[in-house]
Amino acid sequence: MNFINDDIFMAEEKFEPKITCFVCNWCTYTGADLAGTSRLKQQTNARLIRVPCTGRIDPVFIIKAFESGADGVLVSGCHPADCHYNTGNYHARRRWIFFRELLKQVGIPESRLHFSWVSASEGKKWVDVVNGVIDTVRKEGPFEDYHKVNTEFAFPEPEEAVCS
Amino acid sequence: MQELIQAAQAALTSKEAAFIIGYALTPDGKKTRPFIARTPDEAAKLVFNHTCAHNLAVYLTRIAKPKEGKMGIVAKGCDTRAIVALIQENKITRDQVYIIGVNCSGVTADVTLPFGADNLPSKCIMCQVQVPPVSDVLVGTAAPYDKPKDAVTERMQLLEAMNEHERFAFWASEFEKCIKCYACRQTCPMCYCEQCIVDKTVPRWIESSASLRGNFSWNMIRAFHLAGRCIGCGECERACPMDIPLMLLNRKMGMVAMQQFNYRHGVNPEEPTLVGSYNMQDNNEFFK
Amino acid sequence: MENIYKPELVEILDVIDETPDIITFKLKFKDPEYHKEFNFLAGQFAEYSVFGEGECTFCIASSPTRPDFLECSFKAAGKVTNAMRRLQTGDTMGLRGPYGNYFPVEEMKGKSVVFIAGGIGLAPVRCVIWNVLDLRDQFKDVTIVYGARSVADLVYKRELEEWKQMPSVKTVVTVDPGGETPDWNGEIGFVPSIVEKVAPNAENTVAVICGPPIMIKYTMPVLEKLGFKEENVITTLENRMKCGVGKCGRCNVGNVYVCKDGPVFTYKQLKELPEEY
Amino acid sequence: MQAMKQFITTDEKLRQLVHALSKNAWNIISAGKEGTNFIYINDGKDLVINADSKPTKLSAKEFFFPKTEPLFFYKKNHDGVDLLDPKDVLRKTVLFGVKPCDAAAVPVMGKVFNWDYKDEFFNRRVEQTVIIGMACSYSDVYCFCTSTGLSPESSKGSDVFLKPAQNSSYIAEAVTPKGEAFVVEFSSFFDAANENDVKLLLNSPKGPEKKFDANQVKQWLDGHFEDPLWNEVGETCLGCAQCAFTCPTCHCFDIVDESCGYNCGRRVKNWDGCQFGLFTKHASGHNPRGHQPERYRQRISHKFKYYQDKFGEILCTGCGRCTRGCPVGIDIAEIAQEINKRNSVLV
Amino acid sequence: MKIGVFICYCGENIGRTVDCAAVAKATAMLPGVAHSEDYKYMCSDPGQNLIKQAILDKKLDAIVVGSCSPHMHEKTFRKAAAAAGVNPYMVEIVNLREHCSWIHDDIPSATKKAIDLMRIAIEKVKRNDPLTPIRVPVTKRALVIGGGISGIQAALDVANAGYEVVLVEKEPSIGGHMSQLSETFPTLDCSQCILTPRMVEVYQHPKIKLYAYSEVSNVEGFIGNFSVTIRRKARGVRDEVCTGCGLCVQKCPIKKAQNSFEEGMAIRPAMYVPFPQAVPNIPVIDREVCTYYKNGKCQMCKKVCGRDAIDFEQQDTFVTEAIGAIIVATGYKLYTIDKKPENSLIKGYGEYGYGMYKDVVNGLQFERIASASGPTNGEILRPSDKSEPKKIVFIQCVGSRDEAKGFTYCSKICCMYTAKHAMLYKHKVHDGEAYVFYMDIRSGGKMYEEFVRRAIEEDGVKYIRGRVSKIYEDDGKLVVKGEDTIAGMPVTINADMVVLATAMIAQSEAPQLAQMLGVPYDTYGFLQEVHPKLRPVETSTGGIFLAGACHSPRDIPECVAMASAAAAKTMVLFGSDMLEREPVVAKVHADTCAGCFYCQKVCAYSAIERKEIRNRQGELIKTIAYVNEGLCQGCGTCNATCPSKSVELIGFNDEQIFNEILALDEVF
Ligand SMILES: Cc1cc2nc3c(=O)[nH]c(=O)nc-3n(C[C@H](O)[C@H](O)[C@H](O)COP(=O)(O)OP(=O)(O)OC[C@H]3O[C@@H](n4cnc5c(N)ncnc54)[C@H](O)[C@@H]3O)c2cc1C
Ligand SMILES: Cc1cc2nc3c(=O)[nH]c(=O)nc-3n(C[C@H](O)[C@H](O)[C@H](O)COP(=O)(O)OP(=O)(O)OC[C@H]3O[C@@H](n4cnc5c(N)ncnc54)[C@H](O)[C@@H]3O)c2cc1C
Ligand code: SF4
Ligand code: SF4
Ligand code: SF4
Ligand code: SF4
Ligand code: SF4
Ligand code: SF4
Repeated sequence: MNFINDDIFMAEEKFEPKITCFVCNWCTYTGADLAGTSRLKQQTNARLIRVPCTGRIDPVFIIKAFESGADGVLVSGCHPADCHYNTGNYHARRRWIFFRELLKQVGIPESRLHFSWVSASEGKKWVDVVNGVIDTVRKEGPFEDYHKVNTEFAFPEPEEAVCS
Repeated sequence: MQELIQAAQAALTSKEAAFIIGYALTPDGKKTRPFIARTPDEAAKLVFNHTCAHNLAVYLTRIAKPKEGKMGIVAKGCDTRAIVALIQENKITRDQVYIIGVNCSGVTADVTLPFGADNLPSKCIMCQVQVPPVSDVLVGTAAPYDKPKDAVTERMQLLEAMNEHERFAFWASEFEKCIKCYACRQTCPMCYCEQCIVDKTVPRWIESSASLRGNFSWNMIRAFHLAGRCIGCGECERACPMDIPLMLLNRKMGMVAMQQFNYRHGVNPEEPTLVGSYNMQDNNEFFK
Repeated sequence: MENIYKPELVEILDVIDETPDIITFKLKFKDPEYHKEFNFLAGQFAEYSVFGEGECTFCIASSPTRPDFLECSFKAAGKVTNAMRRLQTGDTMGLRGPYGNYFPVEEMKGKSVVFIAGGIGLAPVRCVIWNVLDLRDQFKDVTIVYGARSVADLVYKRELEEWKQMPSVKTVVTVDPGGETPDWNGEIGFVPSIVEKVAPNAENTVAVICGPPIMIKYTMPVLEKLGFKEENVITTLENRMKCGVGKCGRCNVGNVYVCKDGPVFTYKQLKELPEEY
Repeated sequence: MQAMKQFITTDEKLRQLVHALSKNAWNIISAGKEGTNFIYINDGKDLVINADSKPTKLSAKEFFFPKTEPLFFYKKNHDGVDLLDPKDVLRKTVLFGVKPCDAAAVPVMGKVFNWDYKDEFFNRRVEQTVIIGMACSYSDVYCFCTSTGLSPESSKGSDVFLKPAQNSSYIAEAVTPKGEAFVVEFSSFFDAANENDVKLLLNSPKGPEKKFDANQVKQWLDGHFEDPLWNEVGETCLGCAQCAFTCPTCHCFDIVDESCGYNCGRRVKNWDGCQFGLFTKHASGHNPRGHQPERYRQRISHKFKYYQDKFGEILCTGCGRCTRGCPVGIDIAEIAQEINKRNSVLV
Repeated sequence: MKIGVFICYCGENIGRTVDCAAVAKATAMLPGVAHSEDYKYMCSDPGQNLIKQAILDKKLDAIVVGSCSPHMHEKTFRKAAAAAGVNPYMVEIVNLREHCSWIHDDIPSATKKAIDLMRIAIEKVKRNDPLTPIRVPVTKRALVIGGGISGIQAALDVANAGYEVVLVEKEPSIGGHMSQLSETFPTLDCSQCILTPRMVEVYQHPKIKLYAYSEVSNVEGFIGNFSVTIRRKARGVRDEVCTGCGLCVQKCPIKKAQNSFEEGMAIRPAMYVPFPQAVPNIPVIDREVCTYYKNGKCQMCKKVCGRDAIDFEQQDTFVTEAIGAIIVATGYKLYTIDKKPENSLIKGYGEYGYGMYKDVVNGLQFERIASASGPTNGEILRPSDKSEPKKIVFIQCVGSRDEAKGFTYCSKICCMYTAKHAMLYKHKVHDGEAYVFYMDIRSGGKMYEEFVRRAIEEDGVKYIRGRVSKIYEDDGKLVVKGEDTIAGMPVTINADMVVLATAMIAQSEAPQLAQMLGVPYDTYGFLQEVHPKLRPVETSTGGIFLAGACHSPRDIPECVAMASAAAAKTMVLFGSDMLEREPVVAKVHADTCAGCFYCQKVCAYSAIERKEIRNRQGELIKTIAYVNEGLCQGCGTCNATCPSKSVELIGFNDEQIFNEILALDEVF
């Protein structure tokens, strides 16, 4: 992809964390919209995937995000009792209580997976959360442990393979 | 033994049960294995001894439910937890099973070695249900036995003492071995889905290849799907040909259920399951 | 190293919607040399790839007598077939083959042929039909009986019309009772009974039959009654297969590998096999 | 007197051989210290040569037919797809101390991978590998190599075959030309054996008792596709397929595509097993082997009948792994025995 | 699949920080993208035309627009796509403005992020299904539950708009609490006088079907299509023949039953009409006290009834009504404070002696005492000895705003009705002294503050800021011990009577009703609206609306306003014949569902039902989950919970999200 300025890729030398965010449509996504409308500046490392409700977020999403090279994952939705779908976030929360402990048990540190409740009015909070997560993960460095798990899947460099 | 056979024969004769899932000796007479008796004659082959480690409840969802009569099953105290759990999860109803409860004096971890304190599976060391809490008929005697320290508990502590990278490396070396045979799943009484998430192809969330990545996701998700549901029978670990210490994950999930929700699955058929219910007061601390 | 699992790339030349869930692809190898050298016989199948989704098996539905392109018709049934449904003209697929045995077209020469097909079962039969029609003078009577659940489920509608117009072929198309539309001018009724009505004399005749198991089950006795010998009734099997070349171990019926020893079997052969298809 | 060339070597020399091999960039594989699995080693002191050891949990087949093997890589781009062959990383490999039941499986499996179409993935690995087999003096209730036409001293499948002799020495036979070339290449570790050396050989291990007659099993299978036996033996099978996965001869596989990143990925060949319900399930939902007993019949029939019909070999070497690991104690030898019994009643 | 990509500059808004041309160029290279372009204002008419033209020219199947938040223009672009023949659900919007250009400064990294976001959406749109909105017919009949002023108002509004209404009231008569009030603040008009005509209007309205003495026993279905079963409790009197002459009531020999309408301060016969203006005016037999039901004797009523309307054997009957919308107006009840409520953390106010001393009454009892039709015919007499109280103490906030002993919320109306009570007292007992203990006065509302001031300034009611700690009886007087927090000293008043303004609380059956309706309720049992500001009368279950005090403590004007609002919402729903909904609903794969019903447990909308799968012989093969599209709101919680991934949310299905995640598997 050399059509844009090559500098972007040169700058890559310095570690910049990849953060995948799963956010609910009604609160956090809208909160992030508000942050935008308020022109609150954020670091550029986060990529949002919008789902209707935190209840929709399956732990496999998070595993897949790590498999796809994320250095950190952020899950965010409506505050308890504010869920657009009444109870989706309660069920989600219960899910995470287990899943977090499971990840800890297999050695995936808490610094890689973050949770927040950000309402549609909390544009400022969203910015703080995102920047906080990015900073934390940047400090931790690349998620080498999991990247190693992925290496077997690395697409071979053309020179390594016998091209057909 | 006679007591067990009589109970089974009575149930079959009275058509109370259409068949009895129990244990029979292997031809060498040294071990036992699952056996399904359909006639009183066949029921005469049923036995119960220290080698009856299998949790037969797994068959309750694998064998077609008979039209007449109930499914009879020989169950140790620990096995009845699986039965209750299946009732809690709508897989069976209490009146579809006829439980021949056996008072148990412990089973062996390795069937080729003699029974004794150094050959006990974790479930027997932790056991609190030598007498089955639910049954339709109760047979046998529950003799006390020596309970040594539990190896799983000790390994849990070792794991706890490690830092994250060490722990990750530990699991990487364990999961590396996994061959994706799914013996852990097939032997689990609580793994009854007709299509497991690994078999789902659209999309394939969990890679079916036995590479480290797929193995990580498989083993994590397997444990997660059993979080709050695992009844701790240890069959998965026993079946795993690669000796992956799956109980270290299952036990952890069980501990979360106990510590945060004071909940044990498969104890009370009326109790709502942990997954699928919620409490407004659930731990909220980890949310920013 | 020769890699028997690596497909050749093909380009989709055309996408034809046959029914709401059956689609025909017209394909051509991207490498023109390879295309020129690619030979197959009627009845053989190939493994088709959608990269990132996987592979699946279809018979080659076009006739070897028309080598400009290959065709396959598929029903959206699962992962790969549904992914194929999203593909379009110009997209790239993979193809390896041809595999398996084929219809004994050489042996059928000089005889009469009756083709009996139901639903998407016309796909494997279509290649022989065109094969026979393209060499029309080498065969005696040719009869085609084709049925589907409803008018909407009929595949190759244009070709059915074409065959109907041909004086040298007797073509009977039928739909199950209730599946007809107001302007339907074909037969109404199940395939077995239509076969009983229109089948040619069994003497020196080969029957090629393909379709849903239930149709085959009820047509066989009819053919027997009409005097067809088991070795003159030919059908195909569709066991699940992955490799297509006799390695992956799942398509066997007893000790016969459908991918290597099949997919074309005479009814006589089938009867000798254990019922595992 | 001997058709085969015999050499003598010692424990010490074999360890040095490991050292030499590793310097020459060979892959060296031996059973691990605990003996539960084969591992890669680099150092002579990690070499485990033990005739008494229990068979490893996984058989040696993973080195010829890995549990997961990339077939090729693809990359989708705007105009089409690029295909790339997997990186050729195969190095010369030596497998140490393989038991006869493992080694014999290699030529047996070779048949299916080479009829008509040749699976070069398998062949290449076999070509690159020198199998140093070793006589086996282990035997437990699960072993039955003697019933499958093998023995604790059978050198089938090995390139070089070791038999223990006194004073930690071994008599090595070069079984195949490849084996011979290997011994020649590393001749400093192998001395030609003279008659006196051969006398040092330890007594031949007895091996397990013969449990059944494989021919009779086949005979019975020829006529009993439908039989109540199948339900009896298959009903309690849980379909976990650990039997197939640990088996040295089971060769079924699945082919799937997996992503390696955005719009690129690989197609891999993964072990599969006939005991899985999904193994034969058609996309339409129809399943020719819809029930566990039918799948169990396939397992037995494939091993003792179909493979023999097709390739003239039994697809079982009697290692006993399937039974050793079966969570519900299903015993293949016992079933063969039972079939034997029924067959003799018939005769 | 042919995808078109359109990148909007949004004037300068996006273009300033995102190199839109570069994004368009980069996305053009992606597999599946057949067209890519950038434009200054995509949402403008020329921008939309550009999209339409590209769809037609390049035969596109799907489009991805990089612009502002989907919450802004998703509809616009869907419409544009539809106009050119592309299914509107084959459109994805990428938020390049709020989520990218506006929050970043650095052009290269913002551009890179924009490309990533585009890639995510392109991968998603490849797996989108062409969907059609779900359309369901609407039954244009409303159900109103509860016949208090709120229910009455709502029923009349809907009926006057020309739609049929079914009104269900659990008591023998409609009217609710308002029928018990004496006069109403702030105008002091007579409650009965303004209520009775409305009750009669309900009774006579041709479009209103009234089921009094009835309860809703089952609700099935979904918005526009409810099926409601109503239990009609047996009165013992056949309403179709009874003329309401009241002879039976007069002749009934059992006279000593507690009169609940009079809040226990009077008695009534076993055969009774709750109050003279009752609608319908048909008596009911109180089976608890009637001697016939107790020992089979008497039958006096039957003997005197000229119409043979008495039917002792009458059973409860059930009717089922087809309903399109439901208005819940079940009102409130008063907090009983004499004892600790069951299953409650609330401690109660034993120290105030309610229930122990006859002359300690609650607000409703005082309403009855002050009412011209009440037990004292409107004279203020204390219950114990029927003497005129010369010193009366009113205590506010009994149970309200009291976390320790009651509820944290403010009951909102007590300040007003206490002022009203004190005023009524002063108007009737001119030489009496009235004291009010209060925490602070909340009198927001038109003419409300003036009303309170009038009580203090014109009628000389003495307001004491502080809490009462204890009340006990001494020598025929009620000794009220409290604290004057302004003066900072304890006060003791020897009163003749005490009136407690106890909290308005939710009906005790409210939670059960809410569960039956699938409507959430708060920790106090008040029913919950969807959005406290923007959708105050709607519930999260489509087609169910709230009116009046069942939602929270309210006074009559608020109740009436809310009832009219709920009626308006109902009428909006009834305005169209078909309902259209986003087709984002869950769907179960029948072949793989294991029937664990975890999905059912997590669905907040009871949208998951059980379906039995039978073979041709009719034998049960398995029971699986099934999604009722009408109820499903599309949250996807079931999807994430299902272990076998057998239930999927259309529009956000696993394959789409899987590929969105995969699209990020490249160096950011
Ligand atoms: C010799 C031969 C010739 C054939 N010729 C033809 C032919 O000409 N035309 C033709 O149409 N077919 C033909 N077939 C059949 C064809 O091979 C199969 O239909 C095809 O392989 C299906 O592949 P798939 O990947 O789409 O299905 P798979 O994905 O492999 O489907 C497998 C299973 O997954 C399930 N499944 C699918 N999607 C989902 C989902 N979203 N969620 C949960 N479960 C799901 C299905 O129910 C099915 O049981 C032939 C087969 C053979 C052996
Ligand atoms: C002491 C006191 C004095 C007050 N004075 C004034 C005043 O002066 N001015 C003023 O504006 N407000 C006053 N109010 C407030 C007023 O009473 C309420 O605002 C009003 O009555 C609420 O009306 P509603 O219809 O919402 O509820 P309610 O009047 O409670 O009516 C609810 C109706 O629903 C019925 N119902 C309940 N559950 C069911 C069920 N499950 N099925 C069927 N029917 C059911 C009940 O029987 C009842 O008829 C006073 C309140 C009190 C306590
Ligand atoms: S996960 Fe393992 S221990 Fe838990 S119930 Fe299943 S088999 Fe038993
Ligand atoms: S049993 Fe062990 S090896 Fe097999 S899939 Fe489970 S964890 Fe992996
Ligand atoms: S290991 Fe045992 S239970 Fe598992 S598939 Fe094999 S025979 Fe069946
Ligand atoms: S079938 Fe069993 S005994 Fe035979 S080779 Fe395989 S694992 Fe060994
Ligand atoms: S959670 Fe999944 S498997 Fe369980 S009942 Fe629901 S759809 Fe079926
Ligand atoms: S998507 Fe939400 S509302 Fe719909 S069925 Fe699933 S859980 Fe219920």
